Amino acid sequence: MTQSAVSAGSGAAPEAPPLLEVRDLKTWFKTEDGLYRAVDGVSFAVRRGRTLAVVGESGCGKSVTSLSIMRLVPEPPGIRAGGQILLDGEDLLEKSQVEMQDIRGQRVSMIFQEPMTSLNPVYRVGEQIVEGLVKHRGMSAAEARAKAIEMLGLVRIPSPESRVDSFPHEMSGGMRQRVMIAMALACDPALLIADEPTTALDVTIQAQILGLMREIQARLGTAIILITHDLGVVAEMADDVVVMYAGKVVERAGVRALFDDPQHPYTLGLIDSIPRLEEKRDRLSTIEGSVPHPQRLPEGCRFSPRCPLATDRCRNEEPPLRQLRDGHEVACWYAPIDEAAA
Amino acid sequence: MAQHVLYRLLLAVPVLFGVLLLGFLLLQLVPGDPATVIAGPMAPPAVIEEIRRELGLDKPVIVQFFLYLVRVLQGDLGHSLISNTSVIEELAAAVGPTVELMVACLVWSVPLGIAMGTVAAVRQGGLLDRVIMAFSVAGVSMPIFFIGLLLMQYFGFVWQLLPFIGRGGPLWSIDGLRHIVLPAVSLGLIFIGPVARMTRTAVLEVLRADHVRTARAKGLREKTVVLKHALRNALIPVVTLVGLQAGYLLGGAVVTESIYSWPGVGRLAVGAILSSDFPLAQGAIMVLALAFIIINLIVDVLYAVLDPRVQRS
Amino acid sequence: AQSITVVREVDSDRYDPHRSTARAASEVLFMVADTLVSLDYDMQTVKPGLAERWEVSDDGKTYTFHLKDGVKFCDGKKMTAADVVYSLKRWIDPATKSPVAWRAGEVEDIVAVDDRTVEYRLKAPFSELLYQLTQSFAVVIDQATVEKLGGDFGVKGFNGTGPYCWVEWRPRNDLKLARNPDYNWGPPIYENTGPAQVEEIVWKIVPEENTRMAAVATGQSEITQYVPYSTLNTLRANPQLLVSQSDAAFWTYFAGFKIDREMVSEEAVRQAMVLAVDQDAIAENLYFGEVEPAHSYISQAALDWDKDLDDKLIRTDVEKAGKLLDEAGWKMESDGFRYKNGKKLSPVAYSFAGSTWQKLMEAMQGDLRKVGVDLDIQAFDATIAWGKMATQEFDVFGMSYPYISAGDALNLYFRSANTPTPNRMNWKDPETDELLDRGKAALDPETRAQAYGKVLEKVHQAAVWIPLYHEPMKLVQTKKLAPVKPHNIYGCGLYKGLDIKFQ
Amino acid sequence: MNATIEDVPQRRSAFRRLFRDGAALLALAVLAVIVAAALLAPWLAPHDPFATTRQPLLPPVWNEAGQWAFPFGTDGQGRDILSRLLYGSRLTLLMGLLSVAIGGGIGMVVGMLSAFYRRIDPFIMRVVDVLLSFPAILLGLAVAAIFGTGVTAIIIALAIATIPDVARVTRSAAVVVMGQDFMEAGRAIGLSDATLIRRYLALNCISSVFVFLTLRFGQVILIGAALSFLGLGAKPPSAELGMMAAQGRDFLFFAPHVATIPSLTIFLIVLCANMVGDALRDVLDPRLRR
Amino acid sequence: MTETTGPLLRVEGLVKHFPVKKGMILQRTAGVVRAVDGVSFELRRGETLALVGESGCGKSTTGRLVLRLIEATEGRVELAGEDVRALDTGALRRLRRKMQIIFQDPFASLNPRLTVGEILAEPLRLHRIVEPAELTERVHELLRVVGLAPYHAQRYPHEFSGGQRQRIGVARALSTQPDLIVCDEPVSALDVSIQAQVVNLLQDLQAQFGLSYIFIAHDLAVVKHISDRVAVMYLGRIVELACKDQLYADPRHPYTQALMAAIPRPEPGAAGTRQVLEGDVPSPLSPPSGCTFHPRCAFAKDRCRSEVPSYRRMADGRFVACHFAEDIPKAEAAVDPEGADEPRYRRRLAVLQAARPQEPQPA
Ligand SMILES: Nc1ncnc2c1ncn2[C@@H]1O[C@H](COP(=O)(O)OP(=O)(O)OP(=O)(O)O)[C@@H](O)[C@H]1O
Ligand SMILES: Nc1ncnc2c1ncn2[C@@H]1O[C@H](COP(=O)(O)OP(=O)(O)OP(=O)(O)O)[C@@H](O)[C@H]1O
Ligand SMILES: [Mg+2]
Ligand SMILES: [Mg+2]
Repeated sequence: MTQSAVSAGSGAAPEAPPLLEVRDLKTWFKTEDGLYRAVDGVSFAVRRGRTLAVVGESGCGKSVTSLSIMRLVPEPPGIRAGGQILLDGEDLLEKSQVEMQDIRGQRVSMIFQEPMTSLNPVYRVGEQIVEGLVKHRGMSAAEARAKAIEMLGLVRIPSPESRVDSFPHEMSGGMRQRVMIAMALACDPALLIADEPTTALDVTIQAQILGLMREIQARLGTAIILITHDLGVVAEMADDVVVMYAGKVVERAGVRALFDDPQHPYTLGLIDSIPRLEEKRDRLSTIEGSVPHPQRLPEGCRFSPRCPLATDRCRNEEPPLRQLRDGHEVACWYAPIDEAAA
Repeated sequence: MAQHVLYRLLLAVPVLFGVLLLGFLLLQLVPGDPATVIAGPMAPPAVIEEIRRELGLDKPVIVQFFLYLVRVLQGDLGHSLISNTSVIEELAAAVGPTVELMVACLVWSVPLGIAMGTVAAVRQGGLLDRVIMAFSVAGVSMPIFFIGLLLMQYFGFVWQLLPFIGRGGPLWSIDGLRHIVLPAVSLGLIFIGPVARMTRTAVLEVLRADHVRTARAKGLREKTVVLKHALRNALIPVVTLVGLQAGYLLGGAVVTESIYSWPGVGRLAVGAILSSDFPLAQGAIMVLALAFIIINLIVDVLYAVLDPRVQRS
Repeated sequence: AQSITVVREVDSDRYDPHRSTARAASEVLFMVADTLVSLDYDMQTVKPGLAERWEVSDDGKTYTFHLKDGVKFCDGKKMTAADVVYSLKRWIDPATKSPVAWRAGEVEDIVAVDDRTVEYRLKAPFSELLYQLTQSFAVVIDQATVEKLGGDFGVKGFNGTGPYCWVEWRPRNDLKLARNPDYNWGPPIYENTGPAQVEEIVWKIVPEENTRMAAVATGQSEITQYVPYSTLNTLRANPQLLVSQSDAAFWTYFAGFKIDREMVSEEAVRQAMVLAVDQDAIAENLYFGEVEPAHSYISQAALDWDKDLDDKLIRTDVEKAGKLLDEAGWKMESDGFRYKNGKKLSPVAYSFAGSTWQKLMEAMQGDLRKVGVDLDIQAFDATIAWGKMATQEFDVFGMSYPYISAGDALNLYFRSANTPTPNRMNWKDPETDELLDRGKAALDPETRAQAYGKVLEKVHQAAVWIPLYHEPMKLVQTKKLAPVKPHNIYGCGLYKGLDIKFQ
Repeated sequence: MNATIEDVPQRRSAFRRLFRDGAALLALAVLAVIVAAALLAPWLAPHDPFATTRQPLLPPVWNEAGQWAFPFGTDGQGRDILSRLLYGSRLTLLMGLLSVAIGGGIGMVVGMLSAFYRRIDPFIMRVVDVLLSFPAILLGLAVAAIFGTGVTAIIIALAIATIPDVARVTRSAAVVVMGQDFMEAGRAIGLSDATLIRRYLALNCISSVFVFLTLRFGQVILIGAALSFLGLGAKPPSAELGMMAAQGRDFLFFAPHVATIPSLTIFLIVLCANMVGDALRDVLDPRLRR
Repeated sequence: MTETTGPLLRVEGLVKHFPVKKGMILQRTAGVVRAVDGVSFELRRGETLALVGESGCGKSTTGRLVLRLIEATEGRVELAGEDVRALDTGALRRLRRKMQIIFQDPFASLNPRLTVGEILAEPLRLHRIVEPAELTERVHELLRVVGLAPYHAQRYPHEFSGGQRQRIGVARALSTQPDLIVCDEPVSALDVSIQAQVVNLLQDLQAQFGLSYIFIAHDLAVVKHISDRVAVMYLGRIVELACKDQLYADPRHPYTQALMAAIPRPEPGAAGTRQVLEGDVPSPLSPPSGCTFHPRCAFAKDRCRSEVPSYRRMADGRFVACHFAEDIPKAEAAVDPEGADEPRYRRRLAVLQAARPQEPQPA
C-alpha cells in the first residue's frame, strides 16, 4: 500500500507535505450484536487550502472516519483498531483526550449535518461561539463577543450585532448552519471537517451555504474535508475525492479524473446511476443489490457480491489500493477495466 | 415568560375546580353521615335532623356543591366536625410544617439525586454507575414506612441520636432542626432514587445529542461539556419529571408525617378522613391538590427559565 | 423548664366536660378543673375535693356540700357556690345535650345556699351520686369563660380551678398545660395538695403504640400509660424506667351479642361462643399476661360484685361448646363451619379499627373457628364506629368501658330505656329494670348489693356478653421523675397529676 | 437478482437480550419463585396462616431462640409468619396485578383515544391532570372511605390512580406512533378507525406501556402497602404483606422480624419487578440501549 | 360518464389552511398556515405529474388532500369523474382501492409489528380483491413484482434494508390495483445506487399497469427523468406547471429558474457561474403580500408586491403564476436536453453492463 504522501491530482506542486494524512485507519465498534468494522483501513491526505470530498453510501463509514479524526468516537463501543492520523506530522491517535481538547476547535474544526440539533438550544448563539474563543484564544468576554460578531458577519448573517443574542430556535436552518460555520472557523483552524453540511437543507439554501464555504476557503485558506453522498456537491466543491464503500476506500482521485475516468466498478456505477439534467435516458443504470450489512461483510473485495465482473479472486482476496497513475488510486484487481471487450 | 406563567395559572383553574368537585363528590359518597358524627352516639334522631338542616345536608347535592363553592371562594372551609375549629385555621397551622418538611426533603435529595444521576450517566456502564443505579432502584423499591421505621429504630431508638416525635419548633432553632432530620431524610431517601434515575436517563440522552458533539468538537473540557452543555439541557426533562413526581412525594409525605407524628397537612388529611371529619378532609385534600398545582407551577416557571424555547410561545 | 411530655394515643374532640365522654378528655379535665369530691386510689372511698365536707339527708335525696375557702379559677377569679351550681346545672340542662347527664341522677334542683354551701336535691335517692360526682363530668367551670367562648369552649380555651391551667390546644397534635401557682386545694389523697410540682405538662398525640414506647424509652416522653403490653417486660428491664401498676382493673373489654338477631338469638349458641373463647390465652398471648382475663362482666373486685357468681362463671370449654351447638342443631360441614337450614353460623361483628380491637377480634375469630363459627369482622374507625354500632345490623359488637361499681356498669348497659345505645344487646327485661331501680334508690349497701347481684346473675346466665379482659392501669415513667402512683378513675392514670415531680 | 439482495441480519430478539442481563434474569427468577410460592401457598404453608398459637413473637430460626417449626418465627398472635407470608404474597401480588391490569387497560384505551382523536385530546388530558392531582394515597383513603376497607377498595383506588399515568405514557407513545407514515398508509388502504387503533396504534404502543406497567406494578404494591400501613388494609383474617408489616410495627423495637420480614418481602417483590422493568425498558427502548 | 376520455384526476382550487391553535382549553385560533393555497391541475391516465419545491411548500399536503387523508378547506378533487370530497365514509373506503400512496421514509412507513405478508394481505382482504384461498399466492406475486422473494413474507420490516422496505411500500400500494399512486418523495431517503433501482421499478410498474403517478420530489434531476409534466410549488401555490421538456429547456417563472440554478451538477467545474437565490423561504404563517416570491425575486417590480399574480395559461400551453412570465430573460443555467457529451467512461460501463446477468423483466 502506498505509504508515501499522496500527490496532487490536478497538477499542483507535490512538494508541500499534506496538512492531514490518514493512514490505514481502522475504527471498529464492539456491540452486543458483534463487531462492526465500520472503518477498516482508510487512507487519504488533505492539503492546505484544498477540499477533499469523501463520498459513499449511507453507512459506509464516512462519519466514523471524520469523528475518528476528531477523536470523538465514543469508546466504548468504539475501538481504535489501528492506523495513524497525522496532523502536521503528529499522530492524533496517540494523543490523550485532554491534548485533543486543544486541537479540536483550534486546529481542526467540524460542522455537522443537522443544523437544527447541532446547536445547544438553551444558549444564545453568541455564547456558543464565544466559548471556543475564550478556551483557545484566551480572549476576554468582550473581545470574544466582538470576534463572534465579526464571524457572524463573515458568514453573511444580516445584522450580526443583534443576531449574536438570538437563540438557535429563533433562526432558520440555513442561518443555523451559518452559525455553525462561524463557530467552527472562529479560531481559524487549519482544517474544517464538514459532515454532510447541506443534506438537511433546501437546494436554494444549500447553494448559498456551499457558495459561502468556497468563498471562505478562498479567503482563509482553510483545508476542508467535505463528507457527502451527493456527487453534484462533490463535483462542485472538491479538489480531490475519496470514494468509500463498506468501510474501505475503493477509489481516490482528483475530481476531474474521478468524474471523467472512474475506474472502480462501484464508482462507475455510482456516477452513472444518477440521473442528469442534461441527458435523456429511458432507464437509469443501477448497481444491483444493496450495501452489505457491516456485520455480514463479504470475504475478499467487499463490492464483489454486487460487481458484475467479480471472479473467485475478488471473492477471496481483498484488493489493495493501487496507484493507477499519478494521484489516481483504485482498489480493484481488474482496474483498469479492459475496454476492448466492449 | 410572565405570560407563560400567567397562562399556566389560568390552566390551573379548571384543574382546581375539578379537584374541588372530585373531593366534594368523593366525600358525598362516604357512608358515614356527618350529622350523626357531630351529634354523637347517643343523640336522638330529632337532634340529628336538626344538625342536618343546619349543615345544609338536606339540600340536593348540586346545591350543596354550589354552596360549598361559594363558601370556599369566600375563604370559608367550614368547621371541623371533630374539634369544631375552623378548617382554615387548622390547615393554616398544618401547612407550615408540611412546607418545611418538603423543603427540607427537596433541599438535599434533589441536588444529590441530580449529582448521582449525572455521575452515573457520565460513567455509564462503570462500577460507579452500577452502584448508584443499584442504590436508586433499591430506593424506589423500598416501602417508605420501612425506611422511616428503620431510621427511627436505629437513629432514634437504639442510638438515641435524634428525636423522632413531632416537630421541635421553627427550622432555624436547634430543636427544630434536630426534629426534622429524620422525617426529611426518610422522605428524601425515597425521592433520591427517582431523581437519580431520571437524571441519568436525561443526561444520557443529552450526551448523545448532536449539540453535545458540537461542544466537544469545539475542544471544550469534558467538565464544561457535561456541566454546561449536557446537564443544563437534561435539567429540563428532570424538572418536568420532578413535577410529575410531586404526587409521589406528597403521598410519601403523608406516610412520613404519620410515622413521625409530624403536624402537617398529610397527617391532618389522614386523620380527618379516618374520622369522617368531612370539612377538614375536603380542606386538606384541597390543600394537597393545591400543593401539587403549585409545585407544578414552580416547575413550569423553572422550565421557562431553563428552556428559552418556551419563553416566546 | 420543668416540663414533662405525656404521650397518648388519641385526642378528644373537645374539652368540654359535659360534652366530651372520651377518656382523652377526662385525663385533661381532671388536671384543669376540680370536682366537689375525689376518689381515692382504692376506687371505693370518696374523699373531699372542692368540698371540704358534705352531708346526706336521711331520705338520701339531699346532699349538702361545704366548699373550701380561697379556691380560685386560673384567671384569678374566686370560685363560689354559684359556679358549682352553674356547672352542675349546665351538665343536666337538656340544652347542653350532654350524653352523660344521666350520671347526675334525677335532680330536682341544685342551689347555692350561700357562697360556700351547695345543696344538691334529688327526686329519688341515687346511691351512686358521690361516685358520679368524682368524675370529670362534674368539674367546676367558669360561666363567664363558657359564655365568652361559646362553641370554642374547651377548644380555644378553658377556665377551671385545677392544679394546671389551659395554655394551648392543637387538635390531634398536642395540648399544653401550665401549672397554676396559686393552687393549694388539692384532694387529700395526695401528699402534695399545693401547687403542682412541674411547670408544664404537654399531652402529645402519638397514635403509633410502638413510637410511644420508644418515646418513653428514649426520654422524649417522661410518663405515659399508653404503652403496648408487649413491650412492658422490655421496659421493666430498662434501668432508667419504672413501670407501676394500679391493682384496681375497672376497665373491661367485652363482646356483646345483639340478642334479638336471628344468628345469636339462641342462648345455647351464645353460651357456646362464650365457652369457645379462651380468655386466658388471649391475656397471655395478646397481652403478655399483663391483663386480667375476664369471665365476669365487671371486675370481681368492684363494689357490689356478687361473690356467689364466682363459681358460676362460664369458663373456656371447647368441647362443651361444640356439644351445645350440636344440640342446637348447628351441624359442622366439611368446610369446618356450622350450618343450620343451609345458613352458615357466621355472625357479623362490628368493632373499632385500630390494632387493639383488630387483634382482639382476630383472636376471637380464631377461637370461634375451632368450634365452627365463622366470625365476620367489620372494623370501623372510631367516629364511624359509634354510628355503626347504633344500628341494628350486626350480631356482635366489641366495646370496652370504665366503671366504678356494679351499679355504674349495670345501669348503663342493661336498662331497657338505654336501647339502642348503650344497651346494644337489646336486653329488654322489666325485672332487670325494676332491680336496677331498686339498687339505684337503695339507702343501704346491702339492699343495693343484693339488687345488683340479682341483675348480674341474670345477665351472666343469659350469656349476653363474651367478657374478654379487665384492663389494669399501668404507668411507665422515667426514673428522673419520682414514682407516680397510678390512679384508675375513668382510666386516667395520672388523675390530677399532683404527685408528678422530678427527683 | 434476489441472490444479490442482502438481508439485514436479524437482531437478537428482545427476550434473548433480556436473558443476557444477569441481574435482570436473577430478578425474574426470584419473582417467578415468589409467584410460584404464592400460588402454591396452600401446599407449601407449614401451618394454618390464621391459626393462633401460644407462642407469640417467636423469633426466626437464625436467632438462637428460634424454632424450626416456625422458620420465620411467629407474629404477635403466635401465627406462623412463613405461612402468612405465603398467603400474604398471594393477596399482595393479586392486588398489584389486578389494579395494574384494570388501571392499565383503561389508561391505555384513554391514552390511545386521546392521541388518535386530537379533538378530544385537550379535554381528556385536563381530566387526567385532575386525576393526577390526587396523590394515590389520598385517593386510596377516599375510596376506602366509600367502599369500606379491604382489598377491593385498595384495588379500586390503585386502579384509578394508575389510569392517568398510563394514559399519559400511552398518549405520548401513541403520539409518536401517530406521527409515523404507516398510520397514514393504513388509512390510505381504507382501514377503519377501530382497526387502525387495534392493529396499528395499540400494537406499537403496547411495549412501552408494558414496560411502564411493570415498573408501575412495583409502585402499586408500595402504595398498597402504605395504605395498609395507614390503617386500611385487608380484612382480617386474610393476610396481606402491607398489613402484616403494619401489624408488626407494634413490635418493631424488640421483635423486629414481625415487621421486617413482610417489609423485606415487599421490597424484594418490588425490587425484582423494577429490575425486570428496567431491563425490559433497556431492551425495548432503543434510545437507552448502550 | 367520461371516464375513458377525461383526465383521471382533476384538482381545482384546492386549499388547506391549518389553524394554529393556542391554549389548551379554549383553543383560540392564533393564525393559519396556508399550506396549500389554491392548487389546480389535471392528471391523465398513465401520466406522471411531478410536484417539486422547497421543504414546507405544501407538496405532501397536496398529495394527502388528493387522497383525502386530510380534509381540504376548499376546492374540488375528482377521481375518474367522482367527487372525492363528497363521498361518505363507506364510499370513500371503496374508492381508496383506486388511489394509493408511497412514503418517503422507508423506516416509518411500514407497521413494525406486522409481517410483510400481513402488511400486503391487509388491503387484499379488506377490499376482497382475491379469494381468501388465493391470498398467499397473491402476496407472493406482489413480492415478486417488486423484486423481492416469497420467503420475505414471513419477515418483519426491520429485517429489511431501506431499499427493500421501499419496495414493500410499493407492493402495498400496488396491492389494491390502483389507478393513481401518490409517491411522496419515494427515493429521497435512499442511497443513490438504490434510488435508481426504485425509480426504475416505478417506471416499469407504470408501463405494466398503466398507473398514474403524482410524484413528489425535490430532486429536479430525478423529476426530469421520471415525469411527464412538472408542477413547481412555492408557498402553497403552483408557480409553474409545464411539460418537462418545456420546463427544463426554458423555465418561465423566476423561482423555477432559481431552483434549477441551485442544483449542484455532477460536472466538475460547472459551479461558480450560477447566481444563487438570496434569503430564506418565508413562513407560511405570514406569507408576503402580492406575489409571495417577490422578496427573493431578482425581477420583482412594484406590481409584484401588491398584486397576486394569476395562475394562467401561457401561449405555449404551460401554466404559470407570474405577471411578467413572458418578459423574464431566459436563464443561463437552463438545460439543453441533448447538450451532454457522451461520457468518456461509456465504453467501460458497457463492459460492466455486458457482464451483468440479464435483468429479469417484471412478469
Ligand atoms: N456508536 C456506534 N456503535 C455501533 N456502530 C456504529 C456506531 N457509530 C457508527 N456505527 C456503525 O458504523 C457504520 C458507519 O457509520 P457512519 O455513520 O460512519 O456512516 P456514514 O457513512 O456517515 O453514513 P450516513 O451517510 O448515513 O451518514 C454504520 O454501519 C454504523 O452502524
Ligand atoms: N398537520 C399540520 N398542522 C399544521 N401545519 C401543518 C400540518 N401539516 C403540514 N403543515 C404545514 O404546512 C406546510 C406544508 O407542509 P407539507 O408537508 O405539505 O410540505 P412539503 O412540501 O411536503 O415539505 P417537505 O419537502 O419538507 O416534505 C408546512 O409549513 C407545514 O409546517
Ligand atoms: Mg454520516
Ligand atoms: Mg413532504
